[in-house]
Amino acid sequence: MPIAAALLCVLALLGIAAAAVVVHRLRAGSALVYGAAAAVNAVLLAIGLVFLLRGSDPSVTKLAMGLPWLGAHFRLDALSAAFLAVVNLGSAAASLYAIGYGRHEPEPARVLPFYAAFLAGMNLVVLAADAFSFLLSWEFMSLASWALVMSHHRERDNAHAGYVYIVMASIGTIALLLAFGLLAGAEGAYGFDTIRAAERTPLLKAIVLMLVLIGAGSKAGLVPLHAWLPLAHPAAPSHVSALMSGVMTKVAIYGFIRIVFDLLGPPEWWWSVVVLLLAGITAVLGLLYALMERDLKRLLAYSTVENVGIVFIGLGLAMAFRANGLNGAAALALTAALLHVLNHTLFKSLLFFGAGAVLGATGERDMERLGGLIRRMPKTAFVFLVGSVAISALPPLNGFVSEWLTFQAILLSPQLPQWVLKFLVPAIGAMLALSAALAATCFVKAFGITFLGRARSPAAAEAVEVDRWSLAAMWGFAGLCAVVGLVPGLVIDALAPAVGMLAGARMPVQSDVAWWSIVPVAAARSSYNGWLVFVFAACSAGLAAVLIHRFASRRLRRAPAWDCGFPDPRPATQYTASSFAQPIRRVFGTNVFRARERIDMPAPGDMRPGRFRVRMHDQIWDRLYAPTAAAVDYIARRLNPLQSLTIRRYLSLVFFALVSMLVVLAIWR
Amino acid sequence: MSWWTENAAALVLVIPAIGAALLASLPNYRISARLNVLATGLTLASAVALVFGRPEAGAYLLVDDLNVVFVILNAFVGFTTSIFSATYIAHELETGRLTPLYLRFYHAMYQVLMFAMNLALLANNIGLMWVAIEVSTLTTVLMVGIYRTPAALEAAWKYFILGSVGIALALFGTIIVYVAAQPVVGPGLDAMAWTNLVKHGVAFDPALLNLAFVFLLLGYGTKVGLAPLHAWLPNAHAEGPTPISAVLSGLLLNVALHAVLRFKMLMATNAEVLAPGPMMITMGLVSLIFAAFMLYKRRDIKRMFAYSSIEHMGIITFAFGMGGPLANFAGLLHMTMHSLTKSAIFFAVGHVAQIKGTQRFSEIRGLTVTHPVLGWGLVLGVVAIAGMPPLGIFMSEFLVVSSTFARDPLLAIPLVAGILVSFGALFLRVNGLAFGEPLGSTQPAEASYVPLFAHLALVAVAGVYLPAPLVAWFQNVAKLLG
Amino acid sequence: MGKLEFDISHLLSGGMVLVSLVLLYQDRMFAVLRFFAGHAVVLSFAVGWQAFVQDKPELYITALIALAFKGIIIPLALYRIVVRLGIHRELENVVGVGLTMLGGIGLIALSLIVILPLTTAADPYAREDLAFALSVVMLGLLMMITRRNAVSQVVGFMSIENGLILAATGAKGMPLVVEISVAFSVLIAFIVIGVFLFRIRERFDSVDIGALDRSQGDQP
Amino acid sequence: MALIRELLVQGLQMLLVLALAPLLTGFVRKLKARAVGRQGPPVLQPYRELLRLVRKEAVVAENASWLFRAAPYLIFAGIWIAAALVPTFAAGLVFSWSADLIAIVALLGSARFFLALAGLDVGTSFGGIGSSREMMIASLAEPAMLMIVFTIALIAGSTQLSSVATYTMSHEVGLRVSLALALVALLMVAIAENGRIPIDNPATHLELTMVHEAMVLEYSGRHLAMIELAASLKLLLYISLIACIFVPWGLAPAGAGLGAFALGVATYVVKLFVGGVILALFETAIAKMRVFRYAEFLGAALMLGLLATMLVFVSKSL
Repeated sequence: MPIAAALLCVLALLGIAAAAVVVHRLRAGSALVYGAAAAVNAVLLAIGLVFLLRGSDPSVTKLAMGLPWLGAHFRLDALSAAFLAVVNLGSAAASLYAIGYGRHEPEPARVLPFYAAFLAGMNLVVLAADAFSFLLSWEFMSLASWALVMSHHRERDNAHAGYVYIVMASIGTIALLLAFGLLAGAEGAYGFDTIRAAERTPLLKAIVLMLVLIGAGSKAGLVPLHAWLPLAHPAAPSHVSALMSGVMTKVAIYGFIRIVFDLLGPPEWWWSVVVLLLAGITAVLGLLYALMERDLKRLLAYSTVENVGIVFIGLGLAMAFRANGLNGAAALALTAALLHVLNHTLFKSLLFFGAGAVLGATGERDMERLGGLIRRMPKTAFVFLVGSVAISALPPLNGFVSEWLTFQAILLSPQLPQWVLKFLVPAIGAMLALSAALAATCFVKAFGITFLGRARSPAAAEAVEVDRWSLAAMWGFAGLCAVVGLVPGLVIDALAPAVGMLAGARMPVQSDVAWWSIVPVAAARSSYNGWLVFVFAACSAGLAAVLIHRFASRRLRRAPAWDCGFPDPRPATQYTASSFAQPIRRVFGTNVFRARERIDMPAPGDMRPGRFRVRMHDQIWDRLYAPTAAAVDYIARRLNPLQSLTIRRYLSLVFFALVSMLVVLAIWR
Repeated sequence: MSWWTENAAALVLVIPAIGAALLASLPNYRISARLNVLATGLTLASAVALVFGRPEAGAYLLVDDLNVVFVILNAFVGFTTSIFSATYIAHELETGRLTPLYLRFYHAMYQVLMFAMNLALLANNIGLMWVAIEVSTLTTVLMVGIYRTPAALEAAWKYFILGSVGIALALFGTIIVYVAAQPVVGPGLDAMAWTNLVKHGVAFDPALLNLAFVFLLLGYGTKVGLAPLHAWLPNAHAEGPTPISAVLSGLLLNVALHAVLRFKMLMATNAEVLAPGPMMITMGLVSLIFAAFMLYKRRDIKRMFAYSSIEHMGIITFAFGMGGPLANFAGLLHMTMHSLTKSAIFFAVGHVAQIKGTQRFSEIRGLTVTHPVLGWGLVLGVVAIAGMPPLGIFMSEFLVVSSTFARDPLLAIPLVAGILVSFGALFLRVNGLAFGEPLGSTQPAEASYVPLFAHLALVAVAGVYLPAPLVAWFQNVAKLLG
Repeated sequence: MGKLEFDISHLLSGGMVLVSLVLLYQDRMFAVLRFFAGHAVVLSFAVGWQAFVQDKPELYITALIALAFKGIIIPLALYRIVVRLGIHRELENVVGVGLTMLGGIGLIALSLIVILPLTTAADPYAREDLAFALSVVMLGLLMMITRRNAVSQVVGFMSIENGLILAATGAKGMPLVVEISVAFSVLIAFIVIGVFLFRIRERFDSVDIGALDRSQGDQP
Repeated sequence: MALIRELLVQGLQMLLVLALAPLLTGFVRKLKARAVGRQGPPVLQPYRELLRLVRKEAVVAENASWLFRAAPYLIFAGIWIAAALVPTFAAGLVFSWSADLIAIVALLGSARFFLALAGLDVGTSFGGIGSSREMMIASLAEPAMLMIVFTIALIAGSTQLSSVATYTMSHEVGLRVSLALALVALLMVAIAENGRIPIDNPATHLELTMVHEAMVLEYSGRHLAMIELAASLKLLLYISLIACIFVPWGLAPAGAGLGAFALGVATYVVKLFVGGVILALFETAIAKMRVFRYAEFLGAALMLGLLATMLVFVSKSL
């Protein structure tokens, strides 16, 4: 009974959390906790994988908990299994990484218990099968992660981050709560199976969709609800950042898929318009934000926003196709989305691990004070490079495969009857392409400024390579990025049951295609073979190198940099993160960020240094969040005098309440 | 045992009465603190006994599903609070804010309050109930004023004036109910007994019932702390001794609410009367939203949590106003959870205020660093009161919001807005209190953690698991409330 | 009950409403006290008459209490307080007397309207009595919120009680009236207010609630 | 047997592009020189330069990392593979299905990724300028390119170049507005991607507007040779891409006889010749732009591509 096993594992995680409250005092305490967590995650991962590969039937259970008359329902079906696998893959790596990284933690007591609780919460969300347990786990997850964000609470920004996060999280939860309220109806039929069975009016379904977009979207980081994400994810310890960015957003996506594709019933075609637009904007904006960042972890957080956008593009396409009964195409789009979910978990966790390693080694998150680390910490640099290539959607790594599949799905859009979609989808494709290209730029910047060039600060100059555990986790994920990129067919087939259950169809079986290439629709139409491309490239590169070294010169002389004859030893003369982003800022920033550059160039003969300053505004924050906060504050201020009136005035309040009620009574009939 | 159960109802009243008498005559405050705990403990025991066997309704006393919930809750919180108050009061004596003489008075009054509240809950007679609530008001007035600082006196005075006006309105309502009942039931005590009222409610004059309900809602609503009748509540909570704040928030509000519910039940029996629902919903929403915004500008911890009590009373009233099995169940659950959580919070806050020597937010920071247990206890309490899982209030808010939105979306919107706004305020404050660079005294706390964590544990368990009998019982009451 | 009895009780309770109005009209402290005493006396007559009509002897006690306490003792006590605090001159109303009177009339009208829909099946006296009692209560409340001075607010409050007791006695065969009246008048009017005035006096030499409101616990 | 033959053809193609690339470059240079009335270097000059470079010792900055030395080979490999996957003289090559047009574009992207990193590696100001501008251009050019891919894929119903070519040949596609737009856009992208005038000037040094040259400033010897070779391969790739999509006639169909292949090669060389001439004339005709006008140039390409995609539906629906 897999579900029982899974629940036992979750129980174990909760046990670990409880134990951590005392264990953290031991010297090996954190290693112990993380080790145990990693083990449990591995078991859960195995459960999920076995379930998927065996393609077993849903396994259900009901505990005498939660809503008394309903009980807590848990269900492991293909979708949950897929996400169970993803979640625990990420968690296992994070725990492994943390065995080493956790040593840097100044106050383990503030991390360990919540870490395990957080893991438990995420797993429960994926397993829950009634509205109450789902929301309970969902909010529990938010709460635990909030505590983790607050774990370094002495930095002022973190307090702010934690506050914004928890408020946004509760807004999201409330939205989901309302959605479930509609789904369950006035009698409160909260079980997923009953919800699934019920019939609904289009209007009601539309409202639910919007609420879910707010609820799940805010957690996943859809623009404009993403504001908390770049604040909160970096604030946590790096392995937690990896979890939040790489895994928790996936749980949010799971919530969206579960409700919209599974519970809500067949979609309307126009839903996909909303989702696609949001997704496209998210993908592009997320990356533009990332490009403007100079804080490595915030850059990664923003790029999470972008990748969520890509996943939602896939989901939107799936909706569009599903609504028009094009199940095959829907299956393709959904597979692309799910595959990208996995991929993003892999490379985003990997990158956050890398950023954590850098942070641990130099104490710096600001790229302007890093540089040249490829020489100080080569292994980290290499895995970070792998992650960067992968996330930039470049062959032959995994990021490319999922985006390629998404493009293939977009290319099926002519089959859609609705004109709006016919025209919208290619535009979305353009946005996707733009975001992919910008991603490459962004990660050239991230890797180039952080690891290449010359050290911009003493801390960066004295950095040392990280410990074995962290490296093990990073190597593992780098390897997986390669594997998924080279033989994606296996993963696609593994995801097939989940896709089949939602899209009503599945992609053609990939594992028996010749040479293990992937053929989404038909061989004549399009195909891609990762490992072949890789082998070709490797061979030709190797061949070229060998030939040249063998038959031509192999001599190498080290000399000072040439730099067109004007070499300058000062690291300050290098390109910085912000100067690297300057062309893009010129192109997009002026409108998107109202970026204004102020140059103060001293007159000739004047000895003071020239100054160059750029001011940028996060317009979404300025126009959406700040006014809301201001409004609440305003009302609060206007109401405040009400608590220092004289007794007589209070009595008058009572009096008027009484009189008005009597008047109501009088005019009632 | 059987004897115990038979006379449980009487014991719940007699024990506090005797306790009061003893404590009034005992000079030694240490013994009296212990005696206080003992008395409340015995009360709790006999209250629990009510579960196993309950006497049939007499002319004056009535034990039914509805009030058993309240009585037990009352006895339990009273008991834990007395434990807390033992340590708290000792500290107050050291700092010289209270003299032994006042302590004697305090303990006696504590028992009187217990007695009055239990009587108000158990009374089978609307007149008797009114008298009991009146007495509870007076005792709390005296306890709020016990520090005799200008602020305390002002608070007590405010509380006293507004409370007695409310009480007067309630009495007028009671009289009208009698006038309505008397032609049907016949003159005399019978016309004031619940059992008869509910039985013959059908035949009563609807116009009279309507009028009565207006007065009763406003009268007892003042004690419940519904806006705009709430004015006394924040000051009374902020200026009185913390155990009293805990009892006020945790119990007295419930007692008043219980009265309102009783009359709602009466209204429910009669078809022609205009539904009490809309009135309660309106007042509930007003209180919720008003309190939610008032939470922001608070500078005083206890005052802020007082406003949060107003907010939650608003939610509860709203839930009962919505009616229906789900909402009523949620209302009862929310009430129980709120009593436990809020009193727990006040326990924590009390100790914090004693350690730091101030109640101002601006002078307290980083509690989780300086006093981890207390700090995390407070955080947990706030998390619970904010309606976060896996704690009890989440379940009730889940039920209220979802069912309301399904039934009447437009009502759910202000409800949700209020909840969110208050949520924001609570976390804004707890961020400041519990985290950041520590500020203020770091002397170790000699606190009694048992009551605090006992409450929180109960709330946490209730969040994920409610025992079947309790559920059956709540559902039964929910049915009664219609 | 017969015509005459009805008319007399009607007259008496109506008289209370009248006195409340007059009370509302006063702008001199001593006058307020005097008329309050009158209020209580009328009440005691009304109650006594009810005791006679419904022949419930215990109501005589209520009447007696009303007469003794509210008619004599409390006015005297308040009188002494006023003298001691030297506040007999100023008695500032919040709104003009004229407006207050208008409000009072409006309230009476409202209470009549509210009582009107009562089914005539209900005992006619109960209707009248309730209407008048309600008016008295409302007027008392109005007095409380239109006076800035604590003593006159206390007076207003006690006139509310008078209204209540009028209603209670009007309700045929209502038990506990005596207890309630005792509880009320003795407990509230005397002890607690006494205690408070005492403390208040020793803290801020005035009973003006404005002074009380000086220390707003939560203000900066 | 058949497989081996297929493999041979594939290998032939790889060698062919490798062999022709420098020639094309030299040819264009020569032509440009002539167009402005200079003598110009001999057509075979690029081969000589490559030979000279590989023989020289490589001078590498002290703080250059392994990435700096590995990059040239990776770049070369990426572009070579991409070039080898574009049908030049024969359609339906044995490995053509291992990557479709999107993948080819992405492969070029990987090459550029490493080039830009290499530019940053030594930590000089020029390298930085080059990389950041290169990436900016790319991030505008790639979407445009993908729009073109969409247009073609929507018309031909495939992103597989062989299928596209065969489709263009077999069907009577006719003159489609969208195809025309796509062609123009593709030309613009090709110019940008290859760093030709008006975007970049392959013949400059020490000019603050240079992009590609600034990036590779630190390279010398064999590394530089690799990069130069890769650059000319890229130029070849784009011309043969345009040829394969828009004028596929002459391509030998899958599994054709030797004669067909010969014909294919011949036509291919002709196509390259024509492409080179056009490019040379175009370059001499116009002047280079300011850096921040690139955005408009490429934005126009993107818009054209998008317009082309939209028009596909219209013309289809007609």
